[in-house]
Amino acid sequence: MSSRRYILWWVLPAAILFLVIILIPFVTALTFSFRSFSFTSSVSTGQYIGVDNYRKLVFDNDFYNSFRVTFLYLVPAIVLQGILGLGMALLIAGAVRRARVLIPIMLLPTLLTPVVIGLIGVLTLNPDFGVIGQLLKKWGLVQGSVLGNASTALPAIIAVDTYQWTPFIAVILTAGLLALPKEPYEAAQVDGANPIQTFFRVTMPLLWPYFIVALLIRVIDAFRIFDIIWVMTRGGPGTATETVAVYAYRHTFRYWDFGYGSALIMVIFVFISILVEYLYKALQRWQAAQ
Amino acid sequence: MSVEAQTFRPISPANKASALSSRRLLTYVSYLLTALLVVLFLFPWLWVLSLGFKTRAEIMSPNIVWFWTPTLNNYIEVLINKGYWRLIINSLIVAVSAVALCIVIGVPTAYAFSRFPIPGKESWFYMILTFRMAPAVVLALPLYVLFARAKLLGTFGAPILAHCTFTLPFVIWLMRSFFDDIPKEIDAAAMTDGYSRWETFLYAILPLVKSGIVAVALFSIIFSWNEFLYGLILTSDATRPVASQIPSLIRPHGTLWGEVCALATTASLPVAFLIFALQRQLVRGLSFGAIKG
Amino acid sequence: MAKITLMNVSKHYKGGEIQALKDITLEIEDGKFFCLLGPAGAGKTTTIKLIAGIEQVDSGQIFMDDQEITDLLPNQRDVAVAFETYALYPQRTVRENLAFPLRAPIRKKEWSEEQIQRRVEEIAHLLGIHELLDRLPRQLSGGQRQRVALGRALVRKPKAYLFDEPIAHLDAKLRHRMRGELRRIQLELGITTIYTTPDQLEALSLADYMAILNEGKIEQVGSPTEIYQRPANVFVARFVGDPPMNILRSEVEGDEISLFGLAKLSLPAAIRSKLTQAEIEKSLMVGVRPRDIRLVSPSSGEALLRGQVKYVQVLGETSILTVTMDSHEVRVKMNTQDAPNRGEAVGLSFAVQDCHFFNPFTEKRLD
Amino acid sequence: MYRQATLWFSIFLIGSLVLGACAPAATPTPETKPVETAAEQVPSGEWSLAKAAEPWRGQTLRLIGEALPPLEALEQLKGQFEQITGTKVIIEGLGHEEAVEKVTLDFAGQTGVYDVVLQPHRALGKLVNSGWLRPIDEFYNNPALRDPNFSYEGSLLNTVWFRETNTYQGKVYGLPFHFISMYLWYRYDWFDHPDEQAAFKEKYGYDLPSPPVTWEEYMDVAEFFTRKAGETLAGETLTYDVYGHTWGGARHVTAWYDFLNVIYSFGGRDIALPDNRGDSYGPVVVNSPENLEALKLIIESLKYAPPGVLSSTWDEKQAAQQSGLVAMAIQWDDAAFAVEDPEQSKAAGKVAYSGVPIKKDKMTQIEGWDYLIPTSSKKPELAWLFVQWAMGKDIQIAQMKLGGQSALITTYDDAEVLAIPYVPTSVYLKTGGKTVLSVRKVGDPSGVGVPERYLNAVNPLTGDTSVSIIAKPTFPEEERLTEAIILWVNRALTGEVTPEVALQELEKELKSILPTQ
Amino acid sequence: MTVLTLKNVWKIYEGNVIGVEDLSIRVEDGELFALLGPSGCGKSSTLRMIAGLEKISKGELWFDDVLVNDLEPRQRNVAMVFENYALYPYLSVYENIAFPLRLRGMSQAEIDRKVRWAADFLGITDLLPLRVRSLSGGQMQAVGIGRAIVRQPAVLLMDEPISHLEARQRARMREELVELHAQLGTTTIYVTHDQVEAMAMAHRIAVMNLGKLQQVGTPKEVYNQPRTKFVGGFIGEPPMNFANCELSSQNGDLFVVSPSFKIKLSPQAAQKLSDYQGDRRVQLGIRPENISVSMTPTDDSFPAKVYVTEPQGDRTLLSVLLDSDELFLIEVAPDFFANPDETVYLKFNEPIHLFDQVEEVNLLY
Repeated sequence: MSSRRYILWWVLPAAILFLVIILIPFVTALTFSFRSFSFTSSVSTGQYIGVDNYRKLVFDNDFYNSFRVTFLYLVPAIVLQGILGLGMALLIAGAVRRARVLIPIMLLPTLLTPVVIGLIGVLTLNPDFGVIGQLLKKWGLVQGSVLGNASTALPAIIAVDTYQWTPFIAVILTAGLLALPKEPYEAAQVDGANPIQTFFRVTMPLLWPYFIVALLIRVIDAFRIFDIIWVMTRGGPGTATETVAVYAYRHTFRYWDFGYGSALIMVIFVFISILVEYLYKALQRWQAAQ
Repeated sequence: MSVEAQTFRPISPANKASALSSRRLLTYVSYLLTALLVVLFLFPWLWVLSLGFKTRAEIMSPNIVWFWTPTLNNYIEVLINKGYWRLIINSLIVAVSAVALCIVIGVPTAYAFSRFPIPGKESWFYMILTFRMAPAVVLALPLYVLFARAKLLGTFGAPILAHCTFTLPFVIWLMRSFFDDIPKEIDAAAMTDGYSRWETFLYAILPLVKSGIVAVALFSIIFSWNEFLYGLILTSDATRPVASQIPSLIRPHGTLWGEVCALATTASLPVAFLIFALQRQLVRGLSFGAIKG
Repeated sequence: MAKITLMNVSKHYKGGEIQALKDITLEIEDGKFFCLLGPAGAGKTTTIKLIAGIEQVDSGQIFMDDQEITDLLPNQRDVAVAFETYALYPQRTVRENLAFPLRAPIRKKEWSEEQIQRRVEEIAHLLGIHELLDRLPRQLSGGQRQRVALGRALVRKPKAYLFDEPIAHLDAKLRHRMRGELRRIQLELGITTIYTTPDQLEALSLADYMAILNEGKIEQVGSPTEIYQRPANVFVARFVGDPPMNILRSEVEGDEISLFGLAKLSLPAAIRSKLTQAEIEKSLMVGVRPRDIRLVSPSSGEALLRGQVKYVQVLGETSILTVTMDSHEVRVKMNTQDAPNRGEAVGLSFAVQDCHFFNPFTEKRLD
Repeated sequence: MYRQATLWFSIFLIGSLVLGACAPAATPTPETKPVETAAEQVPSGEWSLAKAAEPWRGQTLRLIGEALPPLEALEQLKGQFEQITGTKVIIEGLGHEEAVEKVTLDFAGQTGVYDVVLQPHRALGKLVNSGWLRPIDEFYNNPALRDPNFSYEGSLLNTVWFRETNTYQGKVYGLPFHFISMYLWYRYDWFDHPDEQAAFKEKYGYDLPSPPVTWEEYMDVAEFFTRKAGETLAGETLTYDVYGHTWGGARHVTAWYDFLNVIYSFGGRDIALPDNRGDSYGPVVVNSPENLEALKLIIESLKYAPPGVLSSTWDEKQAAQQSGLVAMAIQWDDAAFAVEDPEQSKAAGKVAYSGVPIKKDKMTQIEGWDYLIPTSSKKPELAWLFVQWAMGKDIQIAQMKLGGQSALITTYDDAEVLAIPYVPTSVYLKTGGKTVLSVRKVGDPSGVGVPERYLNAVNPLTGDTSVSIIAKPTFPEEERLTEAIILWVNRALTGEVTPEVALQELEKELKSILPTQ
Repeated sequence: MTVLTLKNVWKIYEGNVIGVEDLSIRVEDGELFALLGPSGCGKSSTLRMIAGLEKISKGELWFDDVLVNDLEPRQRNVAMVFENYALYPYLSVYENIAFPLRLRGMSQAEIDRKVRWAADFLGITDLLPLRVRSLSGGQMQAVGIGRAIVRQPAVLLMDEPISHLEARQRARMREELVELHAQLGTTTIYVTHDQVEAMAMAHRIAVMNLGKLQQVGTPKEVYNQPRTKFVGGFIGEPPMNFANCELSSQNGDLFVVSPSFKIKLSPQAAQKLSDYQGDRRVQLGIRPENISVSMTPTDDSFPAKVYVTEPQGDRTLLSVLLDSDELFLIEVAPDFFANPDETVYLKFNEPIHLFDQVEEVNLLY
């Protein structure tokens, strides 16, 4: 159609908004990363220092640690949430009538803001005052403080994150399950698949795109969200729970080092965009294959 | 064939009975598991709810208090005395306006992405998706300066626009896939029926993605509702959303747990209500087959 | 009502990889029923879309009467389209679907609500879907949906109707009826109609004249009779007529031709002269319609070819036999009563004047 | 795929060069404009707030601070100011970190939204160095703006404290909102219980120290009061485990304060601040034998702390005190009101207050929150008038009663203030051991007063009973130092590294942060 | 090899909607049996009950001497070809065909051998590595069939397997399916709504309508001797024409009378109707090829008005409107031509069929 010249009008408002609230600030932040720009340094003057911030970053072991921690957090969290979410979705989708009532209930944890979820985590996991912490102590599962122990702090955060986000994944997967085509199931039944085979050979492959969407959203969030961790452990004990988001937050909002903080985030940003692009492409390939 | 012979031997009546009862057993087990999951995910929430009716002494007791006389003090203190009920209204204003703005702006854009031969379309689209993850930490200062210059600080405009940074990409991303799922013939039909492109979009296509829009809006509202950093730094006390105010209840002389819980549970109610009211649309919207990306 | 002209129209898809239409020039006369016949992927739907303005030509021009419409938007062209995929508005009832074109903002003044309702009822009755008016498309069967799609086009009186396989999904009986109805409506209204179908029977039944499209090219344009009786090439010959025309590769031996090396047939003089013109010396393609072949006793002298019945397909009054000889297959259409059984040996006979001769290289008709 | 990511990155790179010019100046350097006072000349007649504020009638003043009870007092009382001046005052209360974040961003953006900001005094270096704070002398010395009845000379509890918390490199930048110190809190009902005294004597061979004034005593007492559920404590059978003390063990600022208490007491320092001034850089001395000994003691003491100690911040510490989980703790005096609040505390009325135990020094650390006036404020004079008003006696007393810690001497004339159990100890510490409002003897059931044992304890450093006042850094790098110390102390406490390694690494890190080393 | 028996099978859906009513059929071993009927007639429900995809509400289903009512589909050893192919979209052609074998944990070598055999048999060896998405309808169908035959099932079920193909392709697939069945010899039940398909392929056809079985018979039987009006109308292309008539006896002869015509029945027909006690109003059915048309009136002919003519190459279809406003389709010679609204004269030739107005059964059967 000769609507080509009208295309601009369709996208213009969004383009302007996008430019103003995302692109310009982002580019501004990028310029920070080439400056020495910190309020907590008596020698920082905001001058252009080229790639010094990036050079510093290359030798920053804590930065590498934060990447390691991010993956230690991300991978089990996503696996756990995927499995639990799937289980939940299977149960919900087992009968649509049940699903209707359950979905708002299931989403309740998602509606508590991350700060609150983190706070509740801190409170309930406390071995002295918290209901879960006391049970863990009583059962002898954890000696001492869950969040004060490097080996249990990250699992605890994963658990809290899982509590908040599993329902979200479950809702996406439920939607996926409800939308799955009937035919391959019938084919599989006739082909002789028992329920377990049906699940692994039919349901799972068909549901994969939904998994990838959930994965995509969660991966992005895992690199963005710092509130839960900040409230629960501030990256501690030691740096056992210091993810890249927490690390970047610390540099930007604790040290007020916008130069280094921005450089950190730019690197993270490039990293995630590659990761997301990979996932997104995988998703598209998958759809193309269907 | 031997393999078939093994697999398909005739089944004796006894086997049949057990097969039937095992199916029934499976149903019961699935009911049980569902109940268990509901409890597992509802319990902490209910626990939080219960803490809102406890005093600090009861909350921070070395022995867990299971039975107590509920107090409304936390609710009265935080909602009325501190006046934080206004913050819930603020949250509603911010979340609903941001989402509404992004829907109004983003949906036509998503449609354009789905239908028009935009040069470099996929790259643009991917870029939008990528910026969904631009961390608030990095955008906060530039946005603060920007909004200060635009005299938006202290108005609802600031948090609303800031929430668009993640809502707009989300809306465009998901809505595009909804549109992609609608056959282009529908557009073609409406246009040959005498409708202009815009009229086609309004009258023929939009009604189709209604529940999709509801689902996207609900999720966006949840994200917006939970957003913390922008809501904190780009607002004044008159415009601050509730999520960003909660840390003010963490005090050096002790976190006001009762008030935190009272506020958090109260604050989640409007959205819970929304979801409850729109659940049918939500499920329909999500199972559009569209959130596949 | 309008004359529609396509001038050197080409269209590519997927960034130029797939050519859907190759330099098509067509003139569809005012008030005629024009059929576009061709297999899937021939470019029929593309042609419809280009005329409707749903897609843009890569090169070439489209005219409606004398006005060029190549760059006009669909809503500026005043054509009504019935889509093969129905393209119904899923959230609207049948009634609303049918009323949708009349409610377009540009027609606000033309149609009052009362007129709209009356027109919708009228069309619904015509198509036999008046009982379905308050249903949603998803509650309808494929055939019912297709009738709604057709109704949505017929509800208006545009300059041209564009029907893209509009009755393909109806059951056989209804298809018969709808075919008749469409022909009648067109005759009464006299609106230029372009109708695509992969079904040669449909095209033959309906068209004032027709074009056969294959891989984006026009193979032949003409009246149904012309096309059936004088197919321009092997493709048309095989495509029009059911079962398809038997094409027999044959050797030229002087004045005669040898079929599979099994039988000899003397060549008509007209063909012979063509042969020399076309510099064909050795081989030739001979086409015989299954209806034109008679079954004779294999031992009789009449039998040109002898073979064995491989399949018998009973189609009611008639049956179709597949007769094999060596590795060749010939189909014969005959009355069921006289049909032999599977496996029987039979002889085949046909008259040389019923044969069609084609150039074996260009596959074009010789006479 | 990688190519596309790098493509985007380079697009930004180019864009950044173009837009770089539009970006805000990295360090805004606004010169401190002379105050254009509407009433420059000395007013005729008596000074009054109403008259001084006349030019700003109808204007709005914005204040931001941490949402603490004293701020709530301000909120309740601001009506008086509004009524007198005809202005409107908006007070924004946020969380501790959020208040800092928001103020810093507001300053960095030079938006001028806030006229008065409340900030921890340790941020002074950052704020002054960035040119964001206006010295208050120009108001203080302007007769048109200065209330003749107000003076920060001679009216405050301690001038050293004032210098530390409100001045930076010789200039006064603010007035104290909060003047706070840490003290040892203990359950005197347990300490003074005859059964416990007898049992202690039997076990340790000396009288139960009530309170402990040395770290050795502290450790003994901590061990002594650590009991299991079912055991008896002060004549009652315990339904839950009780611990000797509690500590801030999480990676949180609490750990830093708690750590400083011990090293200062041991005679150690993190940075050797010249002249005990926070705004002067000194050598890093964190890896000292004293500090190592102190750190080891802390680690040792965790045995007698609740299991949650390694994730505990001031909230858990406070809760441990309020719920009767611990016998003692070292805590801020502005948090004590919550322990004395029977609504939220089972320990209310059962607590007495002493100083941090002594090793080589009898000391207290300095801390405070300030009223500050930003350079970006468009009505600094009004801001000053408000701050000055807030320093008025009535306001200070009202804040004090809600849990604040006033710096003003006159606040402590008030009988009700004097009856607050923690006040005498607070004042004693803040005046360096000079002012004793009341004394508490062992067995005194009121619990009010400076414990006699602590009062009489000799400061090994000075040979008398005075209390040393130890400054902490306030130069811009302060926040980084704090975070580094928190991290390495936390690592040592959790056993991730040995105390020796922790201090070595810490020393290295602190040196890398300070510009002078 | 299996004989399949349905005994008084019912399918009753929620809300008492009857899908299949009291159906009894016996399908012989190795037979190619078609279930024919319009959409919603219960043929697919029947097939799905045989497959085990739907529960049998009442009645018995036997595979040889095993009652399979309560067996899961996987326990029945049936294979099914689905109307919409129902391929596994995420698998390659190879894996789609291998799917049933993998479920049985067969060795890779064995699977490979069988898949290649099936692919070779269907001539789709080239397609094996492809994704099913990239296939054409016909190819997908072939894959669906490959998946069904690869494990040599006891019963092969086909649900409208070629209905989505183009006419030309459909004609070819018909032959190939017959060939396939001839080679496999598996008992096959074939569901279709296309009578041409059923006629062309099946050994026997069960015609169903509205959940009820109308007639079972060979293609010739159902064509020539339709037991009900429905069968008469459903089978045959172009379809049988019907006209409302009355029986009347005059002078011992039996006539069929309508506003448009009056026909004397043959003695044999009259004989069959001799003990008919039902309504005098009947429906006359006559196939298009059994009507002769002339432009001038002749004996026994009656007039009708031309509605449209449809030349179809080797024949022309003529629609005429009778005086009774009934539309008749007639097959005439290809060179026949008449203008719309022109009057022509019709004559009915034997055989004609008469159907009861109410029961709609063939009175001459």
